[in-house]
Amino acid sequence: MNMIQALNSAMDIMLGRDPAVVLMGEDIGYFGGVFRATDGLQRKYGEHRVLDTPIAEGGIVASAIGMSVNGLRPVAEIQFADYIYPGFDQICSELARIRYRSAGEFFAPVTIRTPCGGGIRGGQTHSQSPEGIFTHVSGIKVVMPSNPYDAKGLLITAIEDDDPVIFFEPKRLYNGPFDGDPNKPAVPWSTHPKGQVDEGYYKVALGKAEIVRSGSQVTIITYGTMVFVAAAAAAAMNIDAEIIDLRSLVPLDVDTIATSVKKTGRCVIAHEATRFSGFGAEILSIVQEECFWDLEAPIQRVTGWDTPYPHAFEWEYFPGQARVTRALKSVLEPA
Amino acid sequence: MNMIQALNSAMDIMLGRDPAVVLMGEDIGYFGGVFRATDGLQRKYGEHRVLDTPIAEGGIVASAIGMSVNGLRPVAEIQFADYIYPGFDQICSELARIRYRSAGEFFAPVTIRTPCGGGIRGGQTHSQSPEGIFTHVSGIKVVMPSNPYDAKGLLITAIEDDDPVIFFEPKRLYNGPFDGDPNKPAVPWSTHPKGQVDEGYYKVALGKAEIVRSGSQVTIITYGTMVFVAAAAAAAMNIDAEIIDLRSLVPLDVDTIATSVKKTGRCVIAHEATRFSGFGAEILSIVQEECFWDLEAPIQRVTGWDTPYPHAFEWEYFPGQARVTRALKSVLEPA
Amino acid sequence: MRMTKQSRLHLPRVPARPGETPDFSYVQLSPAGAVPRPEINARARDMMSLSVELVRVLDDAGEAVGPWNPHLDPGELQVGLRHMMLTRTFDDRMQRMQRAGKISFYIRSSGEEAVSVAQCMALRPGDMLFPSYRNQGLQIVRGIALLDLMCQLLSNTRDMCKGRQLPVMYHSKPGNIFSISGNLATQFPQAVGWAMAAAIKGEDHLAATWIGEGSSAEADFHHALLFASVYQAPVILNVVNNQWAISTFQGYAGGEQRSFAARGPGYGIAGIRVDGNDFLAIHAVTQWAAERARTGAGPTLIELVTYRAAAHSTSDDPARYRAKDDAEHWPLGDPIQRLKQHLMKIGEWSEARHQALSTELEALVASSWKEATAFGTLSEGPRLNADLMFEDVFKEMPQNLKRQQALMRAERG
Amino acid sequence: MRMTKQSRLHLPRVPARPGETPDFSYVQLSPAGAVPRPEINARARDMMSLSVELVRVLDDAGEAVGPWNPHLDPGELQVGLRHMMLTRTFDDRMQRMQRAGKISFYIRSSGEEAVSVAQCMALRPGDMLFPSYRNQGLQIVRGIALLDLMCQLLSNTRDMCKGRQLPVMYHSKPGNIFSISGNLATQFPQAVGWAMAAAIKGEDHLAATWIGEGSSAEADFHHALLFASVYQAPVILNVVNNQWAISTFQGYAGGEQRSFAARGPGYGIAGIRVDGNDFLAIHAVTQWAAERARTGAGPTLIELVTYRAAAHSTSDDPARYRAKDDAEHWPLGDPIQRLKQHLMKIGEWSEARHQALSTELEALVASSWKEATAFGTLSEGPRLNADLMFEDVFKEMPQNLKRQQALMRAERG
Ligand SMILES: Cc1ncc(C[n+]2csc(CCOP(=O)(O)OP(=O)(O)O)c2C)c(N)n1
Ligand SMILES: Cc1ncc(C[n+]2csc(CCOP(=O)(O)OP(=O)(O)O)c2C)c(N)n1
Ligand SMILES: [Mg+2]
Ligand SMILES: [Mg+2]
Repeated sequence: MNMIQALNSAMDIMLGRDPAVVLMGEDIGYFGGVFRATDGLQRKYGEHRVLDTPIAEGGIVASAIGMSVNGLRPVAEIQFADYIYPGFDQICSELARIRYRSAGEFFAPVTIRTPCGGGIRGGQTHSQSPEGIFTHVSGIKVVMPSNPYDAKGLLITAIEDDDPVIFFEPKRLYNGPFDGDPNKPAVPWSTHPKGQVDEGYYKVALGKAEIVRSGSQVTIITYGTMVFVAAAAAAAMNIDAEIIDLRSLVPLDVDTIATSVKKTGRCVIAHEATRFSGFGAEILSIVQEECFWDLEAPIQRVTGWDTPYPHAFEWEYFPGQARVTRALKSVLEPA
Repeated sequence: MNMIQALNSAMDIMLGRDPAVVLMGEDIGYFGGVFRATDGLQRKYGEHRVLDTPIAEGGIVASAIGMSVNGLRPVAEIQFADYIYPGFDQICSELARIRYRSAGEFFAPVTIRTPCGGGIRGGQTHSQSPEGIFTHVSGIKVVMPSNPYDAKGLLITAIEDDDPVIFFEPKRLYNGPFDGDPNKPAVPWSTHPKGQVDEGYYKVALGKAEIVRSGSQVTIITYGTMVFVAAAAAAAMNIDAEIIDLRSLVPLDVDTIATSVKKTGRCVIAHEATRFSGFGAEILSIVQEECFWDLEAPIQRVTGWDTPYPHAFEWEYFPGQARVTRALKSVLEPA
Repeated sequence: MRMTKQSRLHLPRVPARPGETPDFSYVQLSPAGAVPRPEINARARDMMSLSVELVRVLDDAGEAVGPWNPHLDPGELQVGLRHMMLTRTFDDRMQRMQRAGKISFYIRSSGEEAVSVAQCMALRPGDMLFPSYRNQGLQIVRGIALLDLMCQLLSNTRDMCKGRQLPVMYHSKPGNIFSISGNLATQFPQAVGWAMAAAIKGEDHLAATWIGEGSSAEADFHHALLFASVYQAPVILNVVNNQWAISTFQGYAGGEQRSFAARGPGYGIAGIRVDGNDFLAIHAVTQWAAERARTGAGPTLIELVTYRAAAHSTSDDPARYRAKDDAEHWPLGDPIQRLKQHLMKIGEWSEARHQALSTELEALVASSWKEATAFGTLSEGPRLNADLMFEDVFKEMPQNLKRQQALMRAERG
Repeated sequence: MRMTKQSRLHLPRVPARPGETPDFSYVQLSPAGAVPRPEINARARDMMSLSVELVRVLDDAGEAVGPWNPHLDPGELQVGLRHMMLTRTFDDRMQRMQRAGKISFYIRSSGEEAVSVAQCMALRPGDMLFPSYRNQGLQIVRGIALLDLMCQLLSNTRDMCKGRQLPVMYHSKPGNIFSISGNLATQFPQAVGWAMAAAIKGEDHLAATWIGEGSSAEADFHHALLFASVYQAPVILNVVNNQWAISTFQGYAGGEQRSFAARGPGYGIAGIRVDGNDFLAIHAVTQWAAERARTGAGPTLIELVTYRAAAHSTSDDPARYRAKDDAEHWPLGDPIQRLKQHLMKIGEWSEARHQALSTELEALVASSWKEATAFGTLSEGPRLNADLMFEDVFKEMPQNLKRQQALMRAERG
């Protein structure tokens, strides 16, 4: 399966298992979503389980909250992560707070799915990676898979989770892994082990990072699109890097991170989002706090620049292999 | 002057100097604002310069953008920083982007003032410090003064600045400096040198941190409410701490920070906001990147906890002197 | 930039500021009994006039007149009077306790008691309520113990919110009352979502929600009307127009150009404007709207025209922005007085019984307060365990919070 | 949870999906010339019917009839026809160029050309425009050079946006056209703010803004109407109801229960519904609204009833969600054909002139394209300097961006 099929399969399975699960969003019903993630599900489960909504992200989140308080498990799609901001108040003032302020009497098991990241010539309003912002809001879980297998297992877990989850989907990875070079021919998921996805029900736990490659020289902490870019850069340099795919940012698997950096003594953090106050800053801070005495070189961050994501300069903005390589070099042979 | 009077004076002066300046917000006109920051200004400059608005933060920001594009310089008040989120989309998708996407043909010189921080028994919806979130959005400047003198000079600079500025006001400091102990009798600004504020026009530059105390043993990087708490804690321990009040978070004065930490070799970062992905993480990351080889101990963050700001546990949440002291001890005698 | 020309911007007129004489000529009134009562299943577009006229049942003499008379039996009216009086007694006592430093903050509903009490009595226990912070009458009608409300106000060891919320931000799962938010208007579209879920589940419960006229300016108001219209959700959307939003007059929320109820028909939703101090009219209108919702005839937007007789909250001083004796001149009077007058008119009430009842309620509130304070107050007595701060952020406490909890304990020695 | 009962949720009806026969019976029409034309200063509440009826001037025979006939002279009509034809020629060519891989993305306005062209012609050059992404006619009427538009589409070395924006997100300071946003609806309340500033400055310019019916669901729509109503801002708020929002039918934006124009009167704003394919009706209605705004009579909400004849964008395939030949059955026809028919009817146009004009426009577009591509295309030729990515984030480039700019250069070797 590619990532879209894996996400579709997760929702299909959950719609089938639990009558409380409903899908909602812009163009997700009859049409099946602009990225086809819900393709065929309205036909299969009916218009009352897979709802087309008005174009109002704030209204979508708010009504999903109300539905969830009334016993449903809404899975809301925000068409692009760039368009989640109209729902920001309902997410951080309400969704994240309902369990806390009602001392657990009410809770809102809402899952918000949204495609993020660049690489599809979407320009500044179809390429953003705002995950860092949500990790600062206490009370919501934040997930970003990097492959079909994890995407399906994590989405099933998110839907069953009694806490709200924001589920970011790196859209550049929908159809295949991507090493950062747009000029290479596209590789389909069918050729990748993580594209071998069980048809049935299975879960991938939130809060567990995956060591996608174990190594001794340096730890690369990353997630989403950058997992494959980082791996390709390390391979090209043929260094023995340990590569960690965080998968969930909140809760964060600090143990896996700390254990690895204590072992390698060197650390590079990579994400596509803007650098300043991006999630990389929190990861770096935790590594510094947990592993200071083991560090043999300054931790490096590989990120997008502190600008919007420009249409014409997509690949100059994107943190490709060159940027990763530079960071790896500098941690391996610090000046 | 106290901080409210200083802010009022800044707006008074700018209304007088520049007919393009208009104030707008909820309850700011006839009433003069719930914290009285605009007291008397509508009477003095008229209802068409100091506008009461509907209760719609999104509408306030959006209309301020439109006004600014038409040659005005709106200064919008958001009654509490906790209520800025309904305006979030207009701030980060629009206000921050207009100059960029129009290649400089259009720009939006809007200043958004908003009281932040706890310590007034406001509970989770009148105590938040969301500044970190805005520092991740390219295209807006973020300011937070810690005293009346800076507040006035920075606000005048912000209003004259051709870029959008979000101006956070630590409400606990409106009436006097605060060392973190709510049981001590309140100290008025009149007794503090920073309460001696010129009546006239003057500016404090954005992007320049202030070294409020120079010292040799440790650098404390902080801003807003925590400036005085940190100073008091250091004094009580009587250590020779260098204390930096950032004043503006974007742009950030990296030189002052790096120079200081290179000198002291030790660093504590303090803010009131929630820890996880708070602005402290970016500061820590920059210090680590700039000063790694000079660090003699892990950088410590002193922050609010990763929970909402609870009404009954305000002082258990607030990062008071005990939390600062613990951090200072650990950087001075690392385990 | 030089400003040579005069501003042409329109600013809503505010009838009376401090020192000026109260002026309520702007309030559109209809005579009691004058407004027709449409069929339950009438289409919004065929009853637009309901959204600008004013449904009233009680006339100046205290008689119940016209097609909207709900013909409630005297017993029910007496219960309603009791609930309203208890609400006011409770409010006044809590106001004094805030002044005495026992609680940090309070918000009264003075003059608006009929809104929450009459509406709640017209609904069923299974109907879900999404209140604002000025609907304490809902808690009273649904039988939430004064003790529970007071302990929340005190953030004490028995606080239903475990110390996390400001006073008055109650909730009750068994009472079907949703958690009140400090962020204005957010509950409005949430109620619509709840109602959509009820419809999806094929249940005939409805949701009712309340918002201030000032808060109707927020985006959530629009989202609520839009989603309610698109999905014809079984919901009652109530705008409590008490003329003021802290210092901001209702004209600044759009009330100068058109009624708030009139927004309904614009979205294809029934809109109805009712005398918010007339217990019978409110009850009748709410029952009508509830029947519409339950029978699938769609949502209703109700504007309750009333007056905020007291300060916005204990942090507010209205003398700074409105005429001092405004409330006494409010043309629709006081809801308690008007129901009392009606009950006496029909021979079902007397000054003596009224006296006795208020004495009883005073005593009830006093004894509950005594009981509540035994669990601690802001300033004295037992305190909640601060460990609670870290619970319920998530269902299970994550590592970082466990760690922070331990650090917090260490700090406190 | 077990679901035993049937869902009772209402879902808007979608008239025709793929395979079904087009059905436009849901569209409320009024005969040409039938709708009265109120005084410029009439109050919103006194002309509510305007918001549900349909202002039409051109009848089926191509005659201009009724009180809304703007009596434009033939020369002006011919200019309008030319602008509409140029818009369509431009659109069709750019669509092909996208298919040819020369540009990354494109959005046509096919079938809606009269909206932008007639409205812009009814406004003054000093009036500020806040468009959506489907208003290219505004750029054409305001005389923005095709070359400039094309270079933006190509993100080439002459791109007005310096490569930062998606194709079609134009702007023009000299043309008084605001920068188009990829975020739906945000321009709507910004236009109101611009108009408020014009009023504060005592100027008589007005602001006009456009939004799709689907986007009217966003909060910004409500904020725009509310602020326009409260401050009676000199603004024209246009909802282009082309029946579809990508795959979402207008019923899901609230159009099933009530017209979009009807939202206006709910906020105390004049609301008027007009045939969006009738050049004369649009021009007349816009001129009327502009005069209202300029004379201080307040804002107007105009719903332009039209049809999105083409795909949403080059990324879309409508065959997946609507009846294939829908557009041919649209009851209000094609705006270009209808104006052409009228001009011929009054003897001011001929097939020959029409042919000649379209040939001329084809040539104009072709030569502009040739000129534009010389400055580079997506795939070939000169490219913008990537350094530009770091400019205009702020007025002056801060340290961190200078540093990142240097790193980016180093990366590129
Ligand atoms: C989003 C948001 N903005 C602003 C506030 C501050 N605030 C609290 S109450 C209030 C006035 C509300 O007035 P109204 O809606 O008329 O309700 P009323 O107090 O009259 O019952 C304001 C502005 C808030 N709590 N939330
Ligand atoms: C805030 C936001 N949400 C969603 C989108 C994705 N999107 C782009 S166009 C569109 C449909 C808009 O339809 P409508 O408003 O009717 O305009 P039309 O395309 O018909 O002209 C959607 C959902 C967006 N660009 N911005
Ligand atoms: Mg009010
Ligand atoms: Mg449309």
